[in-house]
Amino acid sequence: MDNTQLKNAQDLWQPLSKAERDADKIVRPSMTYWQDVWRRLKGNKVAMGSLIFLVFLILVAIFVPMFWPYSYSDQNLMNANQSPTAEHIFGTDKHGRDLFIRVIYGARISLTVGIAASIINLVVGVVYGGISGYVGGRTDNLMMRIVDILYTIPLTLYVILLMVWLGAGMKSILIAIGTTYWISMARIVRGQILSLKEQEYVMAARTLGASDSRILFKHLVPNAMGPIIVTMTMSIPSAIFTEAFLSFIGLGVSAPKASWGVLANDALGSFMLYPHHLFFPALALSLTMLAFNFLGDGLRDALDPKMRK
Amino acid sequence: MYMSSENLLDVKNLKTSFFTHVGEVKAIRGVDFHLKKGEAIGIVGESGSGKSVTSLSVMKLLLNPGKIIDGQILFNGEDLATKTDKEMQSIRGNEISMIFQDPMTSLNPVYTIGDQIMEAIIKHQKVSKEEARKKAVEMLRLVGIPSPEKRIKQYPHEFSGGMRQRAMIAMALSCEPQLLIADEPTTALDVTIQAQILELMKDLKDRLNTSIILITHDLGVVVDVCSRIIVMYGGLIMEEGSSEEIFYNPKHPYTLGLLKSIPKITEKSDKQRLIPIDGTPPDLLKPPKGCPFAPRCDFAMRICMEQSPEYTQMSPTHRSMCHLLHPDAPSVPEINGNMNKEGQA
Amino acid sequence: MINKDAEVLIEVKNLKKYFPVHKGFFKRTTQNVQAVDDISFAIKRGETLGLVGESGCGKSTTGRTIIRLYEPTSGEIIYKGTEIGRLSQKELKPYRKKIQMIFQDPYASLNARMTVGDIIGEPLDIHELASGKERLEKIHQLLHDVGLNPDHATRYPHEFSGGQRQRIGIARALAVEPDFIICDEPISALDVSIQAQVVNMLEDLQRERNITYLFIAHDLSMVKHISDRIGVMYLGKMVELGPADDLYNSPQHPYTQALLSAVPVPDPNISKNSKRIILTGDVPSPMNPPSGCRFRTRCQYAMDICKEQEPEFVEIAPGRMCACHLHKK
Amino acid sequence: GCGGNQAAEGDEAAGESTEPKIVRHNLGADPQTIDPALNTAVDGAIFLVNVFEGLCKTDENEKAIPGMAESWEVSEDGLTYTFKLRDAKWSDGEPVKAQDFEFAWKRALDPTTAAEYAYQMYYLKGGEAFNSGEATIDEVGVKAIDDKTLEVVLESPTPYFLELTAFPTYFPVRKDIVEADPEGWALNMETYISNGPFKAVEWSHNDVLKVVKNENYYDADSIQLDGIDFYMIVEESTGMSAYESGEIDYLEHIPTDQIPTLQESHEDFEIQPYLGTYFYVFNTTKEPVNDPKVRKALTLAIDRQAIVDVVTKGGQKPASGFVPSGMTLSDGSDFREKGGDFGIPATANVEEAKKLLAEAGYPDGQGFPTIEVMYNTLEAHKAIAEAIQEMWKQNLGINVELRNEEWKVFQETRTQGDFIIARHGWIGDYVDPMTFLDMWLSNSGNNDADWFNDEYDKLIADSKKAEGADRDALMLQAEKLMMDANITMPIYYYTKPTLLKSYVKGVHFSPLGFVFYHNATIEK
Amino acid sequence: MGRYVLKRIGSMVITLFVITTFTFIMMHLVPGGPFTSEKKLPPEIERALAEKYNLNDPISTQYFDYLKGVAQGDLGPSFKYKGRDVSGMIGDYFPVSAQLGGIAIAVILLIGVPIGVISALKQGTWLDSFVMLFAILGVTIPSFVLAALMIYVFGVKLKLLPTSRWASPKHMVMPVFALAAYSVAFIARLTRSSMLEVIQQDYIRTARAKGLSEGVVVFKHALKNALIPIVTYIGPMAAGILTGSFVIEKIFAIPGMGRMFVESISNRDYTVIMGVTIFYAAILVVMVFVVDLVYGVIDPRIKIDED
Ligand SMILES: Nc1ncnc2c1ncn2[C@@H]1O[C@H](COP(=O)(O)OP(=O)(O)OP(=O)(O)O)[C@@H](O)[C@H]1O
Ligand SMILES: Nc1ncnc2c1ncn2[C@@H]1O[C@H](COP(=O)(O)OP(=O)(O)OP(=O)(O)O)[C@@H](O)[C@H]1O
Ligand SMILES: [Mg+2]
Ligand SMILES: [Mg+2]
Repeated sequence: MDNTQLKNAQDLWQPLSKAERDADKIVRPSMTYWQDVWRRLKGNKVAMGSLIFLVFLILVAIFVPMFWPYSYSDQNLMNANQSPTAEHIFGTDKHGRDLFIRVIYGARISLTVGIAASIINLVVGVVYGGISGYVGGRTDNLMMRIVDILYTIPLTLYVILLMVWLGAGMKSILIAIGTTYWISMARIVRGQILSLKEQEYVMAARTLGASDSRILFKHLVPNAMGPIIVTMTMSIPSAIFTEAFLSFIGLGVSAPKASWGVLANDALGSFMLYPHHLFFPALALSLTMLAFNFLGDGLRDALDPKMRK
Repeated sequence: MYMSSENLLDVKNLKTSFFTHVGEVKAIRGVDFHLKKGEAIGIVGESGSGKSVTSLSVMKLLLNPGKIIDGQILFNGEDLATKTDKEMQSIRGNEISMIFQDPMTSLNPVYTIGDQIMEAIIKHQKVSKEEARKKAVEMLRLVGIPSPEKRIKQYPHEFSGGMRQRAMIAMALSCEPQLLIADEPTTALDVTIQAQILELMKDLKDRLNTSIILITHDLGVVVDVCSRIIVMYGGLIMEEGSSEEIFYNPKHPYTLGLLKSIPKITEKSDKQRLIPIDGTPPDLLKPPKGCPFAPRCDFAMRICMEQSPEYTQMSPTHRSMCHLLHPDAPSVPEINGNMNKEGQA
Repeated sequence: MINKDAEVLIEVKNLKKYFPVHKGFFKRTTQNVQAVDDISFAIKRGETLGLVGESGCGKSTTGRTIIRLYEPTSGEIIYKGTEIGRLSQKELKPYRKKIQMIFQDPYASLNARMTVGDIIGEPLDIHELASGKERLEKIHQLLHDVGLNPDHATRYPHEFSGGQRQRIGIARALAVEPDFIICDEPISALDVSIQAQVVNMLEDLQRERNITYLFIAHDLSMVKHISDRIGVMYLGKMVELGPADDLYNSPQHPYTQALLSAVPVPDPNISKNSKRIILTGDVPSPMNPPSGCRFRTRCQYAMDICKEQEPEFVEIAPGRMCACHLHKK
Repeated sequence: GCGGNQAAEGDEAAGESTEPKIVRHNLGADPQTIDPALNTAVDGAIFLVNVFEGLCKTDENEKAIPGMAESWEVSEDGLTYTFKLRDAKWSDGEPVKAQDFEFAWKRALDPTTAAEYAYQMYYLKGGEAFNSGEATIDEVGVKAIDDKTLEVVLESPTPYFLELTAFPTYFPVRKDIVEADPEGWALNMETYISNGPFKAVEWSHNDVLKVVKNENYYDADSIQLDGIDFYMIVEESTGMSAYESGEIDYLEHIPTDQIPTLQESHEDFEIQPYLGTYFYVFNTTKEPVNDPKVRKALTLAIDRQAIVDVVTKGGQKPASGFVPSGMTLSDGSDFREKGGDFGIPATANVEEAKKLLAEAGYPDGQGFPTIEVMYNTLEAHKAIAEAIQEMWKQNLGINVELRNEEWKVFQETRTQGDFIIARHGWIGDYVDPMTFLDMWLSNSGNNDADWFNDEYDKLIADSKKAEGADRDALMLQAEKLMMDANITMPIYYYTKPTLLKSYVKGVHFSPLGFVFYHNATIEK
Repeated sequence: MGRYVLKRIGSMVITLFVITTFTFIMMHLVPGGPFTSEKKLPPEIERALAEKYNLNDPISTQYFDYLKGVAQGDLGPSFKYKGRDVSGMIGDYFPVSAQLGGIAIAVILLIGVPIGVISALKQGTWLDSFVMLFAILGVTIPSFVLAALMIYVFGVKLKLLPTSRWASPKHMVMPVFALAAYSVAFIARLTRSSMLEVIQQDYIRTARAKGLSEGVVVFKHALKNALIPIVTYIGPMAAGILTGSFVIEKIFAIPGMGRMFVESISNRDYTVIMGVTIFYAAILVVMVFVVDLVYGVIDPRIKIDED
């Protein structure tokens, strides 16, 4: 014990009132759920880095084409297949188009496809899987057999049909991906809901008179968010490559517009000669995917209030 | 203070922390206690007071962010704290066994009960599979499981809660350990099954001279089995003493609070309100610099918030960590007087 | 304390709840778990009925069937003279306001991803009892009523101790201003000091609002402390029912006797002198309960008749019921 | 870090003279059939011409020379051919008889055989009628007079008939073998009896088809190879890698982008002629290309030279007429040279194009609707379409959109006329301009331009009756008519870039795409 | 158990029937037929072909005839590959795909699972981050790019491995790896997350408390419990991999069934499309069933014959 304490020793032995005892309790600022999620996310450096990268990429995809000296379609056949130079920082493609702006433009398509597909996937997959798992029994069995069937029917046939009926374009791509991409999500959500629905908080909600849809979407789905987010982030790259496949069948955006998947596909035949044709789209894609995965991991943690402190 | 040579276990100034991503959780902040051969002690305290972490530290079974940061754990005179994982493997299950808090989840669901008991026997006693099986059957019979030859082939989910708990005990005892740590072995059980298990533990202690650490927050259970009791709070030992000393002559407001909050089944129906301890346990991320119990203590003084109290030894077995026991402190009848009349009766 | 002439609030008549076990090609029901098998009792307004028994004997099932989380197999559930055992979920909605439940596990029964405010606000939303500012005020009032701070509304369940969580569960149940609350082991998961907090609060609420409780627990001292009457269940059957003190002082059924003797007494002197009746044998399966008296396989007084005939649940003294052949005169 | 080239040498294809001389040829896709009557594809035909032999063979100038037939006589009216067969043997040692030809040809025409290429035999009298069930088998104009004499009667005089007999559909098959197992004989290499320089010994589907020298071939002594392995590597880049790593000796589907470098630096690289035209077809019934001026403007506005140099890169020639070069007239001159270029330059004639477009009512492209150009999904077609799109945009100020469709869907769309401008390509079946010209007949199923012109029909009909210079003139006139109508926009004439290991010598390529190993050898 | 199997087989047959029907309908809705070609066939030839392959019958008749054939084990003749029948083609190509797929599955399990286990045990270390970075890349880089890169490096530049065909063990290295890469990455991630969960379970602590060595704890006690999600993923994946990957088979010129299937769609080879779809669907439903059975073996709590 040091002197200062000894001086007012008498004081030290004074009983404390209740208010005094409570005085040093830590009071946490009050915030809404989303403020809280955001705050937790901000604390995660990798996730924030990824988010910044993605936002930056989206801004670049929106704004750079506005002032870039070349457009995605400007050809200069005499200038074809150049390696990266100061003028064309990613080099040029076989039509002498600026590869940089094509990759940037590709981001518009691929990101739209990736994000939109994962949103459709999220909505359809979660609702379908959620209902299947929640209702259970025969409905579940039937719904899961339908999923098996959808999983088995040849995708190519289906996509050709779509192409014939709907024609090419973004809308068709989204419909094609939207109608087939939610299957694994549905399976996973169903599995989660099956195990979650026996939880006591569900019973509690039921005793309060909560409707089934309220229980499903307010209680169960938020608690299955972890696997949902992982599935979502993992599905983005395959959606982007499926878009390339769809473009191949004729469903995709029409040339000379090109997504990353299409750029990578087209570059494959000549990557030994012009590796940059493959490298830049593949790099853009990989970086984006890493960012989505890290952001997804961060978001999963942030959405879980237990990680708060 | 103690003759450490007699002691089977001697824990000195144990400090254990969890290094989580939000900071260091100081779960155990300097715990000393000892245990003689054939002795049973109880550790009581609120949820989160560090009971399980203490026992896991002794076993050196802390999960990843957890680390023993200071102190000695002398077992038969050897310091477990400095032992490697490999060295611990021959001690665990062999010389020290543990029954875990939750019997429902502590058995591996994908192996049969027999497999799981035999595993330890084969590992430590170097016997054949057949002998191990016999031993396992015998152990199950010993803990009172009917037709153990059949039961040994069943999976944990085919056992009732009480049976699982007993299987855990059989497993823990199969290598005749010198020390048994039972972490809340009966919380999940109803009273009749609880009674069976307590009976069994007492029996083993008497027959095999096993030392037992019994961790619980149910004071009735402790009294039943143990001769000495340690009361923990906020990662520290608040009070330690024989069961009589703790029950009839508690010297810490926390112990007092615990005792007051239990209803007596013997009481008559002129219902009295129960007397709970208000408030919540301290946040071990930022442990209070004073007495951890001070914010909830009815007798708290300014010093309690400032400074951690020292132990005061009341008898060779009884010590308590409270500023009220300091000569300068104002006298509080509940603590300073012998308030419990029954104790003298 | 209880008005002897108070109206009967809820009455259960011959309640049965069997859980089917499906097997086979056409999903035929081959076996039943007789979780609750023909039990009857009534609870008066403002009364607390304790329900005790071994793990798995059907206590929770009884509670959950009364609140219609499970469909009763047969029997009646009469709330204020209305049979609610057969109502559809829709017709049941008004009764959801009157009958509430507090769950055993304060960790599992609160949705970890909702703020406390939303948890307590949910019944208000469902029954459209309040919205906007009024809703917020109501939530704050409820938090205050259960001894929590209105600030806590924006926090999450995991930030609270077990006792505080149980209070949140209670506040949620109180939000709809129920007459009747089923407490399914509300304190088993809590440690002693916190148990006391919760029990005190339940008692206070009962006093203030004249709430009726069905209190399920296996901690007999606590049940005895809170209950006016206690029912003892064994393997889906009610074996004894009577006023708390009487039942404790002179248990009539052999199972009740065993149960009481097993209660550990937190007092070294008493503990050392007490004698226990240790039950031998395992709990029989509710899928094929023993013939006759279900307790006979573990009963030290078992007689031949116990095997052949099921004892009736009869009044053996004023206000005391028991199902045992030993009391047949 | 490894021994580079040396390693490969030592590996499998060590150049010892004792090694069997086997050429490893990449065929691409697995042949859908190797039954001569049923085959329709070039890959199958490449195989067939090496294992079978028809009445005639073709020389380097694609003119008929004796094959199974030692000699022949043609009647005055040019309708009856009498072939005298030489003493040749099947690979199992049986003699080749005139009956085998009669059987094979009638079989190809038999509707129950359902041969897709039966129409290649419609030149025979009664052939089409028999094939459509309107005549009996006996009415077909082919007959074995005796074992060594075959008499053939044609529907009308056909100057290129002798060359046709070298075409796989006309190859003989063994009656006894085929009748024993009409479906399966060509799948089992035991029963696959042939009469050419090589015989098949092993067919592992989608992997390899192996042939070895046929010792029973009448000219076996001049065959120097021990065999050919036909591999089936579909993916172009894999084929390229396999070639570079020395796993195959011959490759013909070469990734476009590699061609310029190969052309510069690779001694194995060679561009072979290939009888075909790559063009866009206009739907002459649809706005705005129903206006011939618009079609002409579009035709003139593209820089064909740039397309072949930068985009296709395979040494293709810019196309200025529909019929490709490589087909001679009766006087020995080239049809294409005689036919002229119809004012279509190799590079764009922007001025003329603009003028025409203005005349059509779209000065500087103003008011020109956005139209769709269709192509079937393939990287190469896309690249050309993109280049043309940009040329039209820059030169004419018009915007077109590109649309691709899956191959079969695309064909349906094009047949049904559901397009404005569509990509097209035509490969000759035989070396005569007629194989290109008759597709624009009013009754032709291939007239996707929906262009019906009586005068054209008459010119073609007349030319079929005519001979020599008359015939030449009629055909030239017909092409001019069709080109002046601008129903197509020719882009380039096909070529076949190939890679052949320099140690393989004496391989012959035909402009129909066939590869002959009759005189080939390996010199290491 | 026997009854359960019967019941499952019943539901498999129904599922197969529905798949067959849908595929049949879609196949006929898609434009273009087996004999559509650049050079249009004269009408009489088309008629003869239609006659030969019964394409003149009403669709419903074709459908029921087909079903009849299938019921008798006859998948019909290929329309494009003259003289070959679908069963024979499957017999030719499936063994190759199955061999490639089988090896790939072995590789996936032998690499993916241990990687996942190790990174779970070393959670938070550089090893963990490194492995998981590769796992994400493995999912990001499509197999065709990987295959092309490998062919270039190991086939063309280093000349270590043959670039194409399916002949010797050497030929198998690259295709197997290209085929396995994605699933190795996926399985590694799956195993890791599942192991992380299991490793925290109380019974793992119990196993350690028994004094068992770390190897026994991890591979005997933890892994078996972590297998359920892995098995769930492997079932459908195995069906897909065993029946052949179009991309891999095409790039490496391997005579497998995946290539045959995609080609049959471009060819509109109706019977082949149907035959392979049925074959694939049958393998899939069997796999899903096997997964359910394996559940029961791995985890005795899962009772498959009570659903
Ligand atoms: N893995 C962990 N990470 C962080 N903190 C932990 C971890 N495990 C335990 N703790 C902290 O250590 C403290 C002591 O926990 P311990 O489990 O010993 O409590 P206990 O006394 O056994 O409680 P109970 O009665 O609930 O079992 C608690 O505050 C707890 O939050
Ligand atoms: N949903 C269900 N399906 C099938 N059986 C059930 C179900 N719920 C409960 N049971 C069975 O019914 C019997 C009674 O269960 P219940 O949960 O009511 O017991 P309890 O008295 O509350 O026990 P505890 O004290 O352990 O909570 C048990 O045998 C249980 O296995
Ligand atoms: Mg604990
Ligand atoms: Mg219960």
